[in-house]
Amino acid sequence: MSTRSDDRPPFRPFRNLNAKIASVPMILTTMVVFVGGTFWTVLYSFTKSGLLPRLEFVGLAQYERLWGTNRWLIAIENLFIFGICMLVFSMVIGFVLAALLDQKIRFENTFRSIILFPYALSFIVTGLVWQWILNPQFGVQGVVRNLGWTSFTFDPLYNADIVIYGILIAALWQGTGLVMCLMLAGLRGIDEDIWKAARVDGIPAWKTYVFIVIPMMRPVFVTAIVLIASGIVRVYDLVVAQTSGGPGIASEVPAKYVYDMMFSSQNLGQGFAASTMMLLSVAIVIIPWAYLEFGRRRRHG
Amino acid sequence: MRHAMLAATLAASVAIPATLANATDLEVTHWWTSGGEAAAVAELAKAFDATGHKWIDGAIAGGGNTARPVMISRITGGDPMGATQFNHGRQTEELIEAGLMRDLTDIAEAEGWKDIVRPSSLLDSCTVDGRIYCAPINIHSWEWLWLSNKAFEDAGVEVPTNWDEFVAAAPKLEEAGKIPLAMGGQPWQSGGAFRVMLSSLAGPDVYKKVYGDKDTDAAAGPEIARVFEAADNARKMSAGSNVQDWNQATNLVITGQAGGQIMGDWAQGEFQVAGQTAGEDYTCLPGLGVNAVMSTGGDAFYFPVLQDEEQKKAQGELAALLLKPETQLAFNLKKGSVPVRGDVDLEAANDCMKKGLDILAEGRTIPSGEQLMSQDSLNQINDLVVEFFNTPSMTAEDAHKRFVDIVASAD
Amino acid sequence: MANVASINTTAAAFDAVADRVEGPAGPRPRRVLSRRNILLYGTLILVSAYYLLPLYVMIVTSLKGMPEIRIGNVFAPPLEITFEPWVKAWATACTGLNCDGLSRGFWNSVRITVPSVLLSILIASVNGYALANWRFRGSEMFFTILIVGAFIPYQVMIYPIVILLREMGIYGTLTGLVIVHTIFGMPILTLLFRNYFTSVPEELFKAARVDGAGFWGIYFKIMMPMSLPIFVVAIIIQVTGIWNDFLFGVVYTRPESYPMTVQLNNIVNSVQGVKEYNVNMAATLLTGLVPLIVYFLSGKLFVRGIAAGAVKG
Amino acid sequence: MEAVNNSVELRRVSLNFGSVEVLRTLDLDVAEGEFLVLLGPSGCGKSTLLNCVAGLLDVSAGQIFIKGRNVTWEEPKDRGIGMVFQSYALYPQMTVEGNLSFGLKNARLPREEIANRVARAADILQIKPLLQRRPSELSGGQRQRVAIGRALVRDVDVFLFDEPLSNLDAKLRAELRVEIKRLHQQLANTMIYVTHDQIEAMTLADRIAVMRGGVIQQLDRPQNIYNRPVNRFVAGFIGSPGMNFLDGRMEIEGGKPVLRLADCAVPLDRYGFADAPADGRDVVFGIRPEHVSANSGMDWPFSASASVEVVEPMGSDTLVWTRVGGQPLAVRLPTERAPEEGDTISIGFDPMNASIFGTDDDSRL
Repeated sequence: MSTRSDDRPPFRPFRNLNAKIASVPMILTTMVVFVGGTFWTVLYSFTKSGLLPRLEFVGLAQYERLWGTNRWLIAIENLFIFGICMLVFSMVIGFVLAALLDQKIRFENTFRSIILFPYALSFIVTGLVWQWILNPQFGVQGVVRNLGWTSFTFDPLYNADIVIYGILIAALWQGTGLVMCLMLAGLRGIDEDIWKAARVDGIPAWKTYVFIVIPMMRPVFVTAIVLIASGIVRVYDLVVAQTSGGPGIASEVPAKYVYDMMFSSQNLGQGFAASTMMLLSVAIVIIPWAYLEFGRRRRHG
Repeated sequence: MRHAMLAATLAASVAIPATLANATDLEVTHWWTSGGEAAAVAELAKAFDATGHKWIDGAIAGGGNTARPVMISRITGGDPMGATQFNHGRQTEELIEAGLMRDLTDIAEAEGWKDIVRPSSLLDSCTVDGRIYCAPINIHSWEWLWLSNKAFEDAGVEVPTNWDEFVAAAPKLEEAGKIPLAMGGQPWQSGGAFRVMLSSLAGPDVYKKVYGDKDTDAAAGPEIARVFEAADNARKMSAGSNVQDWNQATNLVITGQAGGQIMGDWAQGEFQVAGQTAGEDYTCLPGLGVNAVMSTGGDAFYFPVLQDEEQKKAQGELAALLLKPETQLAFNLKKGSVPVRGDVDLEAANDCMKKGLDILAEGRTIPSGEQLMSQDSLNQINDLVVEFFNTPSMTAEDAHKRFVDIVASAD
Repeated sequence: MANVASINTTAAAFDAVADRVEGPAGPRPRRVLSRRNILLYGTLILVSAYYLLPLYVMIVTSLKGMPEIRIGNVFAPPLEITFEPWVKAWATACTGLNCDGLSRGFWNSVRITVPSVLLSILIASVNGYALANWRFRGSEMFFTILIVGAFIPYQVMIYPIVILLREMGIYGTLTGLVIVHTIFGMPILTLLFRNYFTSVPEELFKAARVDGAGFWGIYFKIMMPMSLPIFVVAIIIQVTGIWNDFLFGVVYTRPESYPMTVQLNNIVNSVQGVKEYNVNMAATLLTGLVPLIVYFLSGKLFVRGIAAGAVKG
Repeated sequence: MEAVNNSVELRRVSLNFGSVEVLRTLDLDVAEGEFLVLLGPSGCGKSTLLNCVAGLLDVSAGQIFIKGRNVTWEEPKDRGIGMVFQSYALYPQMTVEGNLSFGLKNARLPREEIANRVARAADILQIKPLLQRRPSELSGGQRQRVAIGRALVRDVDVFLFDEPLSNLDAKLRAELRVEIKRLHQQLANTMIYVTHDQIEAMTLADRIAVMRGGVIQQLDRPQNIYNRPVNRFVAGFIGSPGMNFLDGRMEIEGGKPVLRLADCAVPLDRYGFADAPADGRDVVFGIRPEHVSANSGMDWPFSASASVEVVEPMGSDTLVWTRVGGQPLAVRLPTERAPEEGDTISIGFDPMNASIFGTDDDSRL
């Protein structure tokens, strides 16, 4: 159609130059660190890197060893138990607390501040406090025994079978505030008229929550799940501070396995293989979410 | 680094008086943070500061497994310290191969380390391709059983003289409300205890075959099966001990809450800090009272390659200083370990230390685990044993089988 | 909102007393001590007690002497208040030979946090602004990678970054750690700023362009003065996040510049003889103090920061 | 170069967002001093077109000339335009004076010059007392005056208005409308004005461009657009209440065109056909409610009796819904002559006032 040469826009790479300059840190971060770093790690997970990275390929040997290592299997099992419990409990508790706070109560700000404040603390602090509270000699167990119930046993941090629940208690203490906050924002975002309509129709409150409000809060739930799930995979500081992976290796988690393999056992290849597995598990959670969130948004233009 | 060099050139250009220019800060990293250990390091720092330089202490808490990664990543990350502690052995192999560690051969020759270091295997562990890369500082032996005399008194039994008696006394201790065997929760502790049981109960030859030659037949043999039975006993005896750190476990023995602990000679430092006397307050049984052999592992200082000339000089001075008789004596007395040179006068040594010295003098030594096996494989064994100790449902046979697998793939 | 609600409830309570016998008139009578309210507030008070318990235990323990701790009840208030554990935790607790307590870690954390917060916010805000108002070919793609990258486990990138920093010659330096914090703070902050700047009416931006303001002119003269709340939110997120960091502090610094969290872990886990629980708890509290102060001072903005960063995905 | 008698010229301008065509090869000339209104429903591309002229959007192809200068790739500030936005777009943190002078400061004008221009604009718009206030302290009408002032101080040839009155209530809108008209008379600048409000368009415009789907449907004087819409879309869009559309069939009876609406026939011999009418063609017959009379007693080319179904009083006028040929027909009558529901009235109109569209392409016959 076009006949005149200046009909077409000229090629101008320097147009919008400032925006491009401003984006250099982002471009470097995404391409070099996120994409490049990930690619590098995955590549080296197929090598026999020991203390130093070396391009000596050994195929899937690191992965075979990984899945043949009990410590990794324990770490995965722990992550699984911890993950499921953390998701379920933080969602349920977070939602119930948000629903309670949403009853037009007095002192809402005070209650909310109290429930959310642990979120401001570091995992190290959280881990150490709960290590102390769960100390069998002086903590909860000791106190109950002193009250006369001498056979009372509650020492999750020193019992390999339940140590992961000891960590869960601390994690929930720290993390439910966030979920509560998200849920509260979600509840506030729901049209007041929905409640009026439900009241006019005579639907009991719990039914309104379960059948009307919760389905409407789907995006909030999705966000909360994604946030918690990505946090679960990363859990590291808390375990280090609370149990150092103990007793024995009973509270190992993948993030710690990776760190120990890379730096303590001087087996980088093994660490890279383990972190690649972590990446894979995150991808399983994130990709469907990203597809749903961003893919849909794009289609709407 | 660049800043250091810049500072150095600047310093040179403004011609600071020579005495000042000579005083160099040297950062030394190590993981000696318990009471006895810290006291021993203080001796080294004092000696080094006396030369006019300054010891910058870079203690990293949490034991070797926490500290080594920091050290290694700093060395490989291009931010090396002046000197650093490692267990000599295979932990540094790759660093040396990568040319990141300083060759100390000239200093070693000038100081005549070849003639004074005893046993000579210590220096061998520092040697790669005929060059010497580290300065051994002490000999640490793992093979000790520390017993609390008070605990046995309270239980009304004789202080045992060997492992079997100890096992036999366990029920009495439990009746008296004691934990028979104190054991910290970290993997290296139970892994080490297991190795001690192996070399003591199965004998040094089997130990060398398994850890040194990675001989799966030996690893699968009946001797090792017996070791796992002993480990099973140890597991039962340590069931009540819920501490993490080794010195907390030692503290249980010191206070008489626990009967005994299998731990290296560094535990002795803790007894000393607590003001206890060997023979009176506590008893030590080398080789669990069965096979009195001692491993000759220990700590050594490595010196990463630096660019700054002043710092290089300071490195050299520190290396030489570490093996001087006075330093050796002062350090090892506090640390509870054995000096690396035979000519040090150990008048001040206590009962237990003398026992160790005698064994060394008789040459009843074995290489340490770190000298024989890579850290990776050792960690795998540690993980297995600590799992075994913390999982009552795991049978000795299962653990044995998995042990053989690890040995088969070890390097 | 809350004030209005509470006034309403109080008013309703008075009205209930004045209610006539003839039949319902006016607002529905509501009693303060209804069964619903007892249940509601009872639950909330119990829950609050649970959340406050660890804080209480920390404070109580840190004020006791060791003998009192040994007779043992973590919940009992101190019989004799002593501030010695605090002094010791701050000034004399030892890691190895260094017995200068947490104070060093505190100042290290300050030195790490301040430049990291400033740099990361500066970069991310300009970045978010470019993404919101000055899109160019490929900018959305980079942004998507950035957001997806936020979910990559740090473990995957720890080692490549070690190599990168080494090649740049800043491994183990403060600069290196600041850059690492800037990198890992970028996704959430960029998202925050992009979403905020997108919500600024586009016409304002257009008007400024017609008025002849360029990229930086619009950013500094129009956008930045308008966005103070979101900058405060970003500062809160970053201060607490960077102050609480442990992993990067361990991996990318040298011991003498360890941040407070790492030093706390070292002090608590490097035991000399007996564990001094009171000192440990004092140290723990000291470490948690900065984010707690930020939290309680910022109040609603903290909540808003969480919601802004999270809800929009 | 082109002749310089046109103030703004668009040559074959098109704009695509991905695969979506927002503007399709569009040509437009705006004469010097002309007031051109771009009118259309939302999403028709009118604002987009304005943004292209302003340089806030890059065109995908084509050229834009302002005052004979090719500004296709110029920055907005260099095009000699001033722009007024729907949401006023005042910088919230600056005073009114700051808002007015921001662009001039960016252009690095001397201080006195800036003061002079701001004072003059404030004078014209009577916002002098407001100069030191912030936008949040102003009412909607005041804000829009300031926004206009911001364009005014730039001392430019072309003013662009992007739905400037849409955010105001009806009363203010009417006031400001007059003011804008007065301003145009006073300044005699070229103005391009985007709106979806046809009253604004009719009252303000020298010419109106009705747009739909990125294409200008009709560009003409307001009266022509009202009386002779070129297609059914324009006919339906202009006028309130909207035009009646009756489906029918055109036949030639006795050499004369007649519209068949079920049982009745409308003679079309007075209608000004563009082309010769074709026999048997399906058409849509459009007639505005105000062009239909009821019980007038006059002799209309077409008349019929119909029963009143619904009566909608609108104040001075009343809209009466009846049925012709089975199809609904609205009649606009003065309220005092409005019938009751259920009455039977006689309606009549002159096809000369009507518009007839083909059903195939909706264009005027």
